[in-house]
Amino acid sequence: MIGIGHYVTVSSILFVLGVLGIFLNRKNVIIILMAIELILLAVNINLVAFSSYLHDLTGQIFAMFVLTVAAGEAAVGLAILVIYFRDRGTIAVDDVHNLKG
Amino acid sequence: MTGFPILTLLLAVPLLAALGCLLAGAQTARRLALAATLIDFALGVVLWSRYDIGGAQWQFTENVALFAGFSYKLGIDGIALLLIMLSVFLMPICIGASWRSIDKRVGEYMAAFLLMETLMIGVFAAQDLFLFYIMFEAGLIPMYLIIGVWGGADRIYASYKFFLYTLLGSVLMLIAMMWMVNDAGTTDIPTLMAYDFPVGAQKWLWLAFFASFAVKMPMWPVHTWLPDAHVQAPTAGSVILAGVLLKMGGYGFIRFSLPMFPEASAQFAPLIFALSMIAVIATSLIALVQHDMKKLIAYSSVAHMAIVTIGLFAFNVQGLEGSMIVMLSHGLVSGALFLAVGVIYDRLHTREINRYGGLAISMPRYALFFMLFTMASVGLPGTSGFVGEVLALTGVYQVSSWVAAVCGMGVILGAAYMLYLYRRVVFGIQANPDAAAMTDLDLREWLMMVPLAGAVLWMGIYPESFLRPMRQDIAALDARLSRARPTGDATLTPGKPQSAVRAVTETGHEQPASAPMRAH
Amino acid sequence: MSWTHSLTLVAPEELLSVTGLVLLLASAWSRGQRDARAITWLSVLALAIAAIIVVPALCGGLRGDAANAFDGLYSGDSFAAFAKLLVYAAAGASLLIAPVFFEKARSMRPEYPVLVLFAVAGMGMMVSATNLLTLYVGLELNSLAAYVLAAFLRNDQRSAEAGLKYFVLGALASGILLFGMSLTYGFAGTTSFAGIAAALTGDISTGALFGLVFMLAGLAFKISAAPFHMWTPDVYEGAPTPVTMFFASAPKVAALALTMRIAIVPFGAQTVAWQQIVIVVSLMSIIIGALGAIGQSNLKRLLAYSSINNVGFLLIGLAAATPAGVGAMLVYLAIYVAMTVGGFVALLMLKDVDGNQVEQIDQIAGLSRERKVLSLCFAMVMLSLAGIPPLFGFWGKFVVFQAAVAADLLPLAIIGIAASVIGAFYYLKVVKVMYFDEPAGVALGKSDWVHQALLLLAALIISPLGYLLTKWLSDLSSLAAGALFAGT
Amino acid sequence: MITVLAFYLFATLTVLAGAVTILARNPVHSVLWLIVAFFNAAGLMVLVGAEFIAMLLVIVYVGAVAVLFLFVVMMLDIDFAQLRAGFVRNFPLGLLLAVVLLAEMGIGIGAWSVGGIKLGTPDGSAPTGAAASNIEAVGMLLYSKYLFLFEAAGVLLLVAMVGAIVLTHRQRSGVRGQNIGRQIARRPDEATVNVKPEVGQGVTL
Amino acid sequence: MDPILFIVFLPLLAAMIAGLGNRALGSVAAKTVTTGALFIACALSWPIFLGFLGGHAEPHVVPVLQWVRSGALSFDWALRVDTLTAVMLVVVTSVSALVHLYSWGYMDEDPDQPRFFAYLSLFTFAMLMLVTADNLVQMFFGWEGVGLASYLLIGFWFRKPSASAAAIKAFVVNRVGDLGFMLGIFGTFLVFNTVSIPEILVRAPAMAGSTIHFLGMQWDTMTILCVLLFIGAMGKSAQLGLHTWLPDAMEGPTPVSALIHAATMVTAGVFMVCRLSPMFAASPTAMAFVTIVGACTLFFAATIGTTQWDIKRVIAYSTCSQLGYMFVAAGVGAPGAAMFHLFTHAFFKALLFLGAGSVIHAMHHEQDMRFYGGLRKQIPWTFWAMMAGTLAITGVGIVDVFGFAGFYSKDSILEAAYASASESGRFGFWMGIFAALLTSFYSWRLMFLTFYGKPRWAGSEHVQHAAHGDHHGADTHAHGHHDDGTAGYHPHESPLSMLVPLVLLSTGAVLAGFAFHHSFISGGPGEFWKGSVAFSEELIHHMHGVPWQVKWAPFAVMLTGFLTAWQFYIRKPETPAQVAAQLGGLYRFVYNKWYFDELYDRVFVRPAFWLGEKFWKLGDIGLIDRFGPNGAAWVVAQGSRGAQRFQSGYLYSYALVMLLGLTAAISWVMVH
Repeated sequence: MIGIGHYVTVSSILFVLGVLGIFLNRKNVIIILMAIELILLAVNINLVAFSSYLHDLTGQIFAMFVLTVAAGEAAVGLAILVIYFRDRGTIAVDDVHNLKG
Repeated sequence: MTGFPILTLLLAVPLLAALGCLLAGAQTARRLALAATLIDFALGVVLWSRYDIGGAQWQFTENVALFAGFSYKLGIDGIALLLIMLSVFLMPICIGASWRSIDKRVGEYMAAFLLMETLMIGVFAAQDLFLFYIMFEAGLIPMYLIIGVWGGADRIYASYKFFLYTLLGSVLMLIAMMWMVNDAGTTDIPTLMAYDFPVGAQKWLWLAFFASFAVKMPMWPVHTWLPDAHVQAPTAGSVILAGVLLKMGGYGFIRFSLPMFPEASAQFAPLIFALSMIAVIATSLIALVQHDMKKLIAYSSVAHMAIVTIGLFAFNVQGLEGSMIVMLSHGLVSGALFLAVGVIYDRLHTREINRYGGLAISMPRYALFFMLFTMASVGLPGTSGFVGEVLALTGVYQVSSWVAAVCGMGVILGAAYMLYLYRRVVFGIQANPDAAAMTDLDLREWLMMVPLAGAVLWMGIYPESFLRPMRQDIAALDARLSRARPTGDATLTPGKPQSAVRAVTETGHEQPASAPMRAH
Repeated sequence: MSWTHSLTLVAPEELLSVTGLVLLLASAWSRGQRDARAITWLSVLALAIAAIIVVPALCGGLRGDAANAFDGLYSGDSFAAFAKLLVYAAAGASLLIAPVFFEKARSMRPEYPVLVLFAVAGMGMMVSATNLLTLYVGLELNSLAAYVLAAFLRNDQRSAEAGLKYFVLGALASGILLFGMSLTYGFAGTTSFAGIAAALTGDISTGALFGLVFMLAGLAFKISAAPFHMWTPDVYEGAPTPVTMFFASAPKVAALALTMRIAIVPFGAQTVAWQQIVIVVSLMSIIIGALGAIGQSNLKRLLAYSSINNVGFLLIGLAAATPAGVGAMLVYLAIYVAMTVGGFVALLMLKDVDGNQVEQIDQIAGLSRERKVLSLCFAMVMLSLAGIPPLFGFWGKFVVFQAAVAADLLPLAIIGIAASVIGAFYYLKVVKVMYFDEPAGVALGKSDWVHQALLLLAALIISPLGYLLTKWLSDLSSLAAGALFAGT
Repeated sequence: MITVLAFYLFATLTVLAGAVTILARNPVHSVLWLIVAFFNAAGLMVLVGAEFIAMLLVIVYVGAVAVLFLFVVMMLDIDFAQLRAGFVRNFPLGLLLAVVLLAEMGIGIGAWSVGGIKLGTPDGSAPTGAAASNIEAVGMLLYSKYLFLFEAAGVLLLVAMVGAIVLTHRQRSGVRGQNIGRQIARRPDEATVNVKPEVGQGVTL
Repeated sequence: MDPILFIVFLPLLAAMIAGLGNRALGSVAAKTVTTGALFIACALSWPIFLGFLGGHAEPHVVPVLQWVRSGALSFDWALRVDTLTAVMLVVVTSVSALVHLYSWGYMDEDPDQPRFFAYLSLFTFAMLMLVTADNLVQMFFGWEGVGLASYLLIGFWFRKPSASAAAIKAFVVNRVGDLGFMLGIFGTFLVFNTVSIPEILVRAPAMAGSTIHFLGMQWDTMTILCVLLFIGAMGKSAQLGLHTWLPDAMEGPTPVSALIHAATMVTAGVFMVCRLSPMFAASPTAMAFVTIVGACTLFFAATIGTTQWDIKRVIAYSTCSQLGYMFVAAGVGAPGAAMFHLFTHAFFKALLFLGAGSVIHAMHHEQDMRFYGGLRKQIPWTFWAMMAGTLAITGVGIVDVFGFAGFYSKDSILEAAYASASESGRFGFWMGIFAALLTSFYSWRLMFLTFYGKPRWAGSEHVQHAAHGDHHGADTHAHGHHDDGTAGYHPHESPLSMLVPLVLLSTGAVLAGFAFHHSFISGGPGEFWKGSVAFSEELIHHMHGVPWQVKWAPFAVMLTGFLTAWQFYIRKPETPAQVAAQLGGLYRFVYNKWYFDELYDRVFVRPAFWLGEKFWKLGDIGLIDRFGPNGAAWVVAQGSRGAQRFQSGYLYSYALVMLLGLTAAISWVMVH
């Protein structure tokens, strides 16, 4: 039988994949944004699974808010990306290091 | 609160004058600063004359509760009284010393000095642990600025070293204070002085306080900020640094470490002794080879302060009183010596000893004062230096003859380096024409030197004036320390006098005339 | 649950949101900088009113059920009120000094005050949150606005990079936080703080602990505590200076207040689990903040490290996990806000004759001879940040360390206070440059009266006169801290 | 049994798609794989009975977010050849950390523990009753207890919108807008001028 | 008011007037004030002395001012008058008054006369404080006060580097002794719980046999106390080991040498041992120590005296040697004899110095005896004064008939040493006899070289300089016609102000022994001393009973010495060089003052500077600063650089650090 553990495992793997996506990537900032979406997805899976196994709807409500926020974040993130690209003409992760020290 | 808040007035006068100086022009600032310090001195005299010797232990107390456990609580005992007197006495002289030599940013300079005065008096008058700490620590800022803004060529390094060294020492003390307050439930210093902390905890508390006071004193090996700070500071800065700031360390020991942690103090006395002995020998030898006048005097300060520490940890009345007198004396003498250096520095703008020589020819009055202060520094009887030194050493001899003997070596070395300095500066021929062209003391300088000289002699000839106010407090401290008093290494083992006497007089049929010379 | 009651309690957020909406509408018709200025002033007015609204809650020591709104989603207790007051003050200051800056950069737009208002509303939710959901929504409301603000100078490469970095790392941090919340939800079965507190007593499962750790990690990012501080210097440097000032003050207060609430209310029974982590984080922040600041030549960056350093000291109070510790943190926060505002206002006042901002340390060499009052205030801010008495910054450190000592955290206190000496080094450096060095003659530009007034106000607070506030501050902070501990 | 199979199918695909998302060299591919991952995740949610969230996930993510991503990827018109491939510095350390984290999460949270996970007990304020459908239950809750947050989420979306506009909206100079009022108000006598050029002089326009 | 107050404080007052007035006051006024004060003091002192001599004066103490009260330790300013003090009073005030007078002439050309006279009076005051001390600390005050005055006067001609160097040396070497003195005071206080001399003396015998810890060792209480105090005396009285400052002190003006480094200050050590004689009596070991040190010194100094060329140095070593005699006396338990020798020595040694000063004055500050010769006719008054002094110091006299001053005192010391019948006393006796031979030799050598033979001053730079100066004056015709060794320079006799003291002191040198030996030693000393010194009646008794060989031995060796000197410097002037060449290394050893200066230079002075340099450069800068503040600063700077490098600016680094933190925290939670 599929238990909550299975879901948590899937979500953990997705979470770690998302995290990996952020710092293994040197190609493109957009990929990083996608990695963030993966993390949020992991959270959502978690929340929904818990909600179901707890027989408590709060988790699902929570997941809705997460979805909402994810959409907003994507919008803002992409907007920032766009102006960054306008200024610099690149979105390679390697190039984002003018501020340091 | 009892009576007129004279201590608050003592604090307020320079503080307000400092604000005034910030806004005033150069000459006005000078006058204002001088007036304020003189008023403070007058107030100090009033304080002294109104101090009831043999009366309550804490007098002129003021207490305004501020908030939970923290209060604006002032009050002095004899020990604090004397140190306050030292501060208010030296301040007008410092202002005088800066009258001409400081010509940039005068208002700020005077403000820094006046602020310094407030804080110094505050340190000695504070009866609340944290009030003390705030005053103690706040003194760093004006001194930092005084060294850094008006100092010599290498002032930045020196000011940093001064600031961070002392800060590191005192922050540890802060933690210890918090622990104490937590444990004893009060910030009241008199209460804490009678509070018995657990012996196990005393050790750590003592070490934390030691970290602060040892740096401030300064004790070997945390003394290296002092020569740098002194050399770079302007004359008046050196005077106040040597004259009063170093005394805060000794005051700390006498006010906190000893009465609050008697057992730990006894336990760590060997450490103090060891460091002091090294300090006396090492820094005296270092002073011997200096080419810079101020550095030499700075190193001599370290050696003198070592005498203070050994006296304090001798755990007896002579040691304690001696240390106090050494502190007062050193405040006057080293201040005067820095002033003496400043006088010729103002003329020639170098502290290099070799650039001078033969000053006795063109500056006889200067030579006379310099000689007096040199001798006081050396500890010549009749000057203040002697009384303190002899008491402190007497005190410590009862605990350890080794310490007394080794620190006594400082007496020899002290004579060597001071006289060597004096010889190179004042004696000899006038090798340098510009040094030869220097004029003797003018009225302003003379007015600065004379009170110092008078005080040095007064303290040397009739120290009772200074011993009396603190006698009762020292006795109380001594009583408090008695339970932890270590046994001295110079204990007497009674023998059989009769046989020995016979040995002496075996050639005679009569007792030698050891007899009675009681002439009274 | 009465809606009226709840709506009364959330009045500040309502006010700010509605004002934000109205001003947003107004901005659609606004033309030019004068209108933007007017909108800014109106926003400040809204903040002031909001502040007045929360005062009764603070002074009344509102707590428990009386403060509860929306069935445990939100608490308008005195703790929240205290934090909100600080947030409003900091935000108001950031708004007041913004027009001059952005006008010079030719990018003054009315959206700036609006976004700040929304961010402040989000912070209000954060500090009042008694439910993970409220917490999340408030946090993200704040964060989204903050991302935009960081990149507000969209034609400035540095600003854009700051926005990008802040966004990416912030999103990662909120992902971590969220994951922690999901775990907590799962293992506690509820998202309400009180419920979590009730569920997580005694020995709890490792999963719940993981939830706790993930949440703390996410929050550590928001308060820029080491090792989650890495974004701070870059973002502070890149973001427009008024925004940096805003970041360094308001969200920090909110996030810290939130952290306190999380640590004390839902995880109050698990103090042992997080105390050690907080101690380590605190010490790392102090040391890394101090070390990082030393080598800086940019004042904004220096202040960024300083804020990391200060967070370390603040966390010492949290590590104590006592009402005294929390009260101490609140006191520290209040002083910190004054110091930060003072520091950044002074920084903004450093302009060359053409009105360009001066940010490099060597450019303010010898400033004390050219601009006496400004450099005096700046020096006071610096020494106060270093915690040198008698400046008021000392008091903040003092109460925090006192709380730590009272909680028997002696090693933490000793290491922390010793590390503060390292910190003193770079604060002194600024003073040294201004006072000891030969004048560079760069920062000669004049400032308007708003800056001067703000700076003087801040200087007044951090001057020894600030000690007059101590009684008042400690009373209020203990009221506020009491509200936090009311349930436990 | 079918649920088990379905779970493993969806789970495997979700994870695989997620992995490819972050590994794909072409961002467009990444976006598409992300969509795959979302679909499968939605499937997982359906399996536990959260149909509404699952649908929402598809609609919001696939319908809006992913499209937005695609749009931006296309808009930025990045020369993919220039994007450097390969891995960052400290890659082994990062990978190790990730593996350790995953392992710890697995062990710590107890995913593989024998007796399953001991979850908390809900307070019963939001039960998933059989009385109402999932969407109905969610709606009831959202518009009552969480109304405040719902409104706040609205503000949040507004902020996102305002933010995006503030950042990206440019008033292009040099673009000639249409001013209808002026167009309409224009009369021939204002628009035309009669000139009589002299021979050989031409007209100055 | 008690006259003692005037005696002591008039010189102080005079010193202050002259010193503070300095050039403004003018030299004549300064001289008058100081000299006047001293003569008044002297005039007041003699009645006191005579009172004790007559046996009708009683010891008493005049309190002046409270000084220090600290717990059990208390001491005041008080003036004690008893026989011992009275003896010192006359010695000090008389010699001082005469030296003041003498200086009118001697220092006539010096521009700094007020300062000089102020110093002289200051010295007198300090010395009087010393001898009237009622407690050890006041004695120490006087002790250091005379040290200060000595320092100032040695360095009076401060333009001369050698003078200021000698001044420092005198002060510092004395300080070494003073350390011993101070430790002695501390120990005394520890043992007796008081520093009042009478009380100590009363309680000293009871302490005999007890032991005390000092520097980690167990000592006999009285021995260690006495030895420590005696170390102080060794410093002040220039005893072997701590004597090196005395010859150098001759850099000071000659009146100073006469007053301080012959008659008064250097005898302070002897005075102290006599004052504390009951204490010393309680420790035979300490007594033996005193005797042996004294004996060694008297021998050692006498050997050096035979080889020196500088007239003042010869007398200085002679002083050193005579002080040795006094210590031998004190050490064998005859402080009366010691004090008597002190008394007579003050007269004849001051005389010798002042005479030498007169010679030097005549020879334009030439001090090398090789450039003297045949002066007897040029300066007859000086010659006769010196002759009186020489007769006194060599102890010329016929037993039981008459002798010059030194005859009585020195002989009584030798008798006492012999009579004490202890090992150390015997040692002292033989050393004393041998040194008496040397004394006679070098004293006559001085006389012969200076006053006999042919003039040799043509080679002297000082004289040439003076003569050259003269040629510009009236005496131009005499230029270049002098090949008699005079280079045309004719020494002149000193002025009256210098001769009067010479005459008066000569009287003392001739008569002092004869006049007072009865009171001091031979007859009824108990009545005279009235318990102010401790001595053994037994010993006095034994002294009378020594064999005739012992009584005549000094006379014999004196004669031998005289004849040898005559042989060497009158009859066959080439002998000394031959002898010196024959002795070779031994001669050089003695001539170079046993290499003490070189030894100390190597062992103390240079190592001190070397150590100072090392402590400074290696210790303070190299270790403490380097590893302390600068090291910490370096560590912080490195840390700061590291922190900055860490802050690389790359997103993935930041994310990695966050992950690192997260994983660490998770791991920590797992472990716990």
